[in-house]
Amino acid sequence: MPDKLKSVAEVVRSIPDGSHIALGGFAIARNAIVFAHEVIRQQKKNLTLSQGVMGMETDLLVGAGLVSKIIVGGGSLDRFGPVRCINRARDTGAIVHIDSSSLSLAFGYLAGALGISFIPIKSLLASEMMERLETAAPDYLRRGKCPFTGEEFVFLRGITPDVSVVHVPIADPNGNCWIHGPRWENEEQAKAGKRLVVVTEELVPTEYIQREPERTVIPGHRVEAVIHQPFGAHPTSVFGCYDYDADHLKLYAEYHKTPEKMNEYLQNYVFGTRDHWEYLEKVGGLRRMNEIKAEAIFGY
Amino acid sequence: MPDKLKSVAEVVRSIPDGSHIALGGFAIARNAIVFAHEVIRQQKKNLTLSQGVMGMETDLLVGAGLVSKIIVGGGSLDRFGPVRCINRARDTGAIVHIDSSSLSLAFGYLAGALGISFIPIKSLLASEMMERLETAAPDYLRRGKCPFTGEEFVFLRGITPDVSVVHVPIADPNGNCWIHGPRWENEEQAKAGKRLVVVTEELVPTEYIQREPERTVIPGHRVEAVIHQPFGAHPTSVFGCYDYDADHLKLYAEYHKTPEKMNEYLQNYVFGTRDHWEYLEKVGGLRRMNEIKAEAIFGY
Amino acid sequence: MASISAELQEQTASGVTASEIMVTAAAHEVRDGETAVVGIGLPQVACVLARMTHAPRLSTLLEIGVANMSPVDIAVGLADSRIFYRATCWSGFLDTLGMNLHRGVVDVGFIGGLEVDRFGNVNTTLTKEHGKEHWFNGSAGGNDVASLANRVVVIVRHGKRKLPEAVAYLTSPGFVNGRSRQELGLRGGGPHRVITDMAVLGFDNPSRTASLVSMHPGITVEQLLDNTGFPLEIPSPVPITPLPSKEELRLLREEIDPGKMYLR
Amino acid sequence: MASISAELQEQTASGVTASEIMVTAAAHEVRDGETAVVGIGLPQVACVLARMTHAPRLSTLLEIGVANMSPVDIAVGLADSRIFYRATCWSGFLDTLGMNLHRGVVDVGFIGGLEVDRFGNVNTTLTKEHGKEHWFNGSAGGNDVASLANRVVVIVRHGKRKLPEAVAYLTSPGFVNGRSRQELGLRGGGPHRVITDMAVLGFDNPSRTASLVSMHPGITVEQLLDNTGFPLEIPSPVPITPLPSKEELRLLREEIDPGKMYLR
Repeated sequence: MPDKLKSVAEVVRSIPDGSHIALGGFAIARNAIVFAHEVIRQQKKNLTLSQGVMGMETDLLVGAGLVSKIIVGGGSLDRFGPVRCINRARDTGAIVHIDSSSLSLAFGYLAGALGISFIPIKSLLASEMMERLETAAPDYLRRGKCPFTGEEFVFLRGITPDVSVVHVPIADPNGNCWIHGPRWENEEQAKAGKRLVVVTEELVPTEYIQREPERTVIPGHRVEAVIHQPFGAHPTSVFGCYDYDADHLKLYAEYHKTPEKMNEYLQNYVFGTRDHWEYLEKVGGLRRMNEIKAEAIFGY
Repeated sequence: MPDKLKSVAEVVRSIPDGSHIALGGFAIARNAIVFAHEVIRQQKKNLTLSQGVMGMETDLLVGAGLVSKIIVGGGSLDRFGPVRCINRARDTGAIVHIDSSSLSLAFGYLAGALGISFIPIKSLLASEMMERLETAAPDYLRRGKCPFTGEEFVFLRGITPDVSVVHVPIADPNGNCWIHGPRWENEEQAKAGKRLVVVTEELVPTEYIQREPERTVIPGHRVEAVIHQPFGAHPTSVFGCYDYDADHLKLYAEYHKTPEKMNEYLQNYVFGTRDHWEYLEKVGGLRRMNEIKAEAIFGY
Repeated sequence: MASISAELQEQTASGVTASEIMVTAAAHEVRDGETAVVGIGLPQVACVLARMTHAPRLSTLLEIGVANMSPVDIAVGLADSRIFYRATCWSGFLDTLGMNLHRGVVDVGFIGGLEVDRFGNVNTTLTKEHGKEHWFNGSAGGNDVASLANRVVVIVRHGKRKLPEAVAYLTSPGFVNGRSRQELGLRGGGPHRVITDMAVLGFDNPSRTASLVSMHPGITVEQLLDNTGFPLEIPSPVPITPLPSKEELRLLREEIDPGKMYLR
Repeated sequence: MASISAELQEQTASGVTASEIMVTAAAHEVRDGETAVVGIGLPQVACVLARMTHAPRLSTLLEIGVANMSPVDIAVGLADSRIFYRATCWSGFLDTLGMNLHRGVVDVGFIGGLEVDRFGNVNTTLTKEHGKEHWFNGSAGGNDVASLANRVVVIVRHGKRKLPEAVAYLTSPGFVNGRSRQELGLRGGGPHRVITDMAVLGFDNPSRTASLVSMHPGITVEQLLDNTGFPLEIPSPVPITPLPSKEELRLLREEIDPGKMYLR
C-alpha cells in the first residue's frame, strides 16, 4: 500500500546506531548506493554489515568509519580493483571481520529466512579460515556431526540481520519485487531480515506484478519500506536498467587508495550533496545517465 | 541436447524395481499421469514414492499394487474426494506409510537438493505423528537440539530419491524447465533426485528459454531425460495449458472406491491403451482436450 | 435460552445462514496488515470479506505457493487453477510454509479437521472404529500451521463427534494436556478460536481448555451442550455472536459468493 | 633443455602465447557433458573453447547465478552484466554453489589465487610481510569450490612467490599436509591440476604433492625449477604441453577473444 513508499532519509532515520544491516549488492552490481550515502550523511555508527560479495556500498560505509564489524564471503570492485577501504580496516584491525565464503553466507541467510537457528555445511573445513572463525566467532559457527550419518559438518548459525536492504529493478508500492539477471543471495538475504527495505529503479502498479507473479522474488507483505530512486545504484550497474559507470568507478578507485583522498571523495560526493538527485547531477546528470542506460536487448 | 529427448517407455524401462521415485504432482494439478500409466504397463514393483501432497498419479500406482512405501505430507483429489486406493492401503497395512507434513517434505527435499544430510524443523513436535515416526522411521527423523540456542528441533534426514519426476508446461531439449503458477515443492524435489526426469507439455527451442532465464526453475544440466507429451497430465490440470477434466475425475472417483472397480479402470484405461495418445482418444480425444484447453488470460 | 435482540431476531428471520455467521466471525479474527495462511472454502471467503471491509492490507497465503490471489471464479480446491488468479506472487512450500510460516511472520493460520478437542488439538488424518483406523487425507500443511502460526483458528461444523473430549489421533497440537506451547516445544501461539456453525470457542483461560466466547443467534445453550463432546463453561449472560452487518451480507451474497458455492 | 619437435618450434615461432597454451590446456581438462564452475577470465575462455571443440555439452556455472552464458561482449568481472547474456538460467548462490556444487554434481571447479603450494592448498585472501597482513578480496566462492568440486583446477601465473612451499594463509584446502580428502573431512576430490604459464602440474602420486605433468614448449627445466618455490620431480624425457591446434588457435584469436582481452 502507498504508505510503504518512503524517502531514503526517513528510512535511514528509523535505523538505530549499532544495527546489523545486510546489504544486497555484489561487487559493482546492484549496490544500494543511495542508501549507503544517506547512512553516511546521517552518520549512523557502530554498524555490523553482512554480505556475500562486498562491493562499493560496503567500501563506502567502512571508508566513512561507520562500521565496526563485517560478516562476509568476499568482495572486490571487479577490474576496478580491491575494496581498499575495507582491506585497510582489516589490515589495521580497525574492524572485526568474520571472513567465510559465498555459500556460507547464503546458507546462513537461508537458515535465517527459514527460521531455523542453524544449518550444516561442508565448506570451510580444513582451512585456516575455519581455525580463525572457530576462535573468533564461536557464536557464528562450530563443528558438529550429522545425527544420521556421523559425517563431520560445520554448523552455521542462522543469520537474521536487523535490516536487509536490496536494490531491485522493479517493485510495486506494496513491495512486490522482481529482479532481472542473477540474484546471488538476495532472496535469502531479504527474507532473513527482521526488517526489509527495498530500493527500486522502477515503481510499477500491482497490476503489472499480477501479470507474471512467478517473477516475484520478494513478496510485498515482507517489505516494510519501498524507496523509489532511479539510478539509485550508480556508479554500480542494475541489469536491464543501466551499466556500471566505468569513469566514476575509475575515479573512486583512485580516491579510496588513502584515507585522506577517501575523505575528500565523501566530502565531495556524499556530504557535498543533499540527496541522490544532487549526487547524480554531480556525476554527469541526465547526459551521463543516458550514456550508461541499458540497451533493450542486452540489458546493459 | 536432443539426445535427452526420450519416450516415456524407454525412460520407465531404465528404472529398476524397488526404486524410490519422487512425484511432482499436487492433488489434481500437474500429475505425471503419462509416467504413472507407463510404470503400471511395465509393472515396476516394490516402489517407494515420496510427495508433498499426493494426487491421482500416486493413487493410480498404489491402486495398481506396485507401491510398498510412501513418504508423504498429505493427499487428496480435492473436491473429487480422498485418495481412496492409498487410504485403503494404509487402512489394511498393505503399504509402509511415513506420514508427515507438507513443510517436512519440502525441508527433506531441500536438504537432499543442497547435499546436506539433515535439516532442523519445528513442525511435528508434540503430535502423535511424531510419536509414530520416531518409532517407525528413526532413519527419517529424530529429536535434536540447536548447538547454539539449545532449542529443541526435529532433525529431518535429507531426502534423495533415486528418480525425481516433474511435470512442467515448458521445457527445451536440454531440459531447461519453466513452471507457470505455484511450484509447491517442485524445485527442491527435482534437484534432490539422483536422476531427474521431466515431462513437458510444450517443447521449445533453447532460444526461447534464453529470453527469460530467470524463469528457469530447473536448469537443464540436471535433467537426464525430457519426455514431450501434450496433455500428459490429463485428467489433472496444467496451469496455463489446460484445466482438470472434471468428467473423468468424477468417473475415476467412482472406480477407485473398490479394488475390483479400480482394476476395471486400470484394465480399461491403462492396460487397454498402448500409449498416452491412445489413452487420450479413449477419454474424449481432440474434442474433449479442446474443451478443457486453457483460456489465454486465465490460464485454466 | 439466550436472549436475542429484536434486531438480531429480525435479521435471523431474514435468513442469515450459519455459514454466513461463521465466515463473518472468521473475518473478524484477522486484523488489517496481518498475514494469514488460508485453505480453500470458508477461510478464503472470510479473508476476502475481511479485505473488502476492515482489513484491506491483509495478506493471504496458500501453502501451495500463492500470495494475495483475487480469483474471479470459484475454485474447487487448493490445486484448482482458479484460485491462482491475479496473485502477486507464485512460489512454493519453501516460501509460504518455510520463509513465512516457519520464519514466524504468519499472524493467523486457518485450519480445518476431522476432530478438535477441548485443548484445541486437531485430528486431520484418521478416524477409529473398534480400534480399526480409517485414513483420510492426512496433514498436508495442517500440522505446520498448527505448530507455527501465531494464532490458529479452527473452522469445523459443530457436533459431538467433531468436538470430542480427546481427538482419536493428534496430528496438529493445540495445548496438549493443557500444557503451554513453550512446555510443548512449539513456537506458534496455538489455538486461538474454534469457529463452528453454533458458536465461537476460545482458549483465554488458565486451564487452556475451550470455553464459550459467543453463541450464534438462534442457538440454545441446550443445543450447544448436546452437540459438544466436552464440558463447556457457559458464561451468563451468554454472549451472542454478532450477525453479519447489512454490508457484510451484501458483499457475501452479491460479490464474494453469489453462486453459494461455500455459503449454503 | 627439453627437446621440442620441429612442428612445435615452428608453431611457437608463429607466436603462440603462454596464455593461449594455458587456456588450451585448461580446455582439455573438461570433458563433454560435464558441469564446471568457472570464474571470469581464462577459465571462462577455456570453457568456451571446450564447448566449441570437444565438449559441446559442457555446462558452465558462475557462482553469482548464471548458467551456460554466451556473452557477445567481453566482461570485466563476475558482476559485469555482459557475462549474463544468453544464459539458460539465472538463479543465485543457493542454486549454483548449493544445489549443484554442494550437492556434488560439479565435475570441475576452476579457481585462481594469490598462492598455491605443493599440496595444492590455495591462498585467495592475504599476503604477509614481516608478520603484517595485507588483505585482498577474500574467498568468495573459492573455498566452496576447492572444498566441494570433484576436480579442482588452479590457474595461476608461475613464480617462486606464487608457488611457495606453503601458502601464507590456507583459505582453500588441497591435500593439507599430504592428507587424503577423506581424512580432511572434505567431499570434493581436491586439486587435480595447476595450470601456469610455464607448465601443468598434477597430484596423481602417493605423496599428494605437485608433480610435473607437462612443461610448455620453449620453457627450460632450469627456468621451471628457478620459478617454483617447492621441489618438483621432473620425469625424463620431459613431457611437453601440446600447443593449441590450428583450429583452436583460430577460434581463440578470431572468435573467442579477438580483442585480446584475456589472451595477451
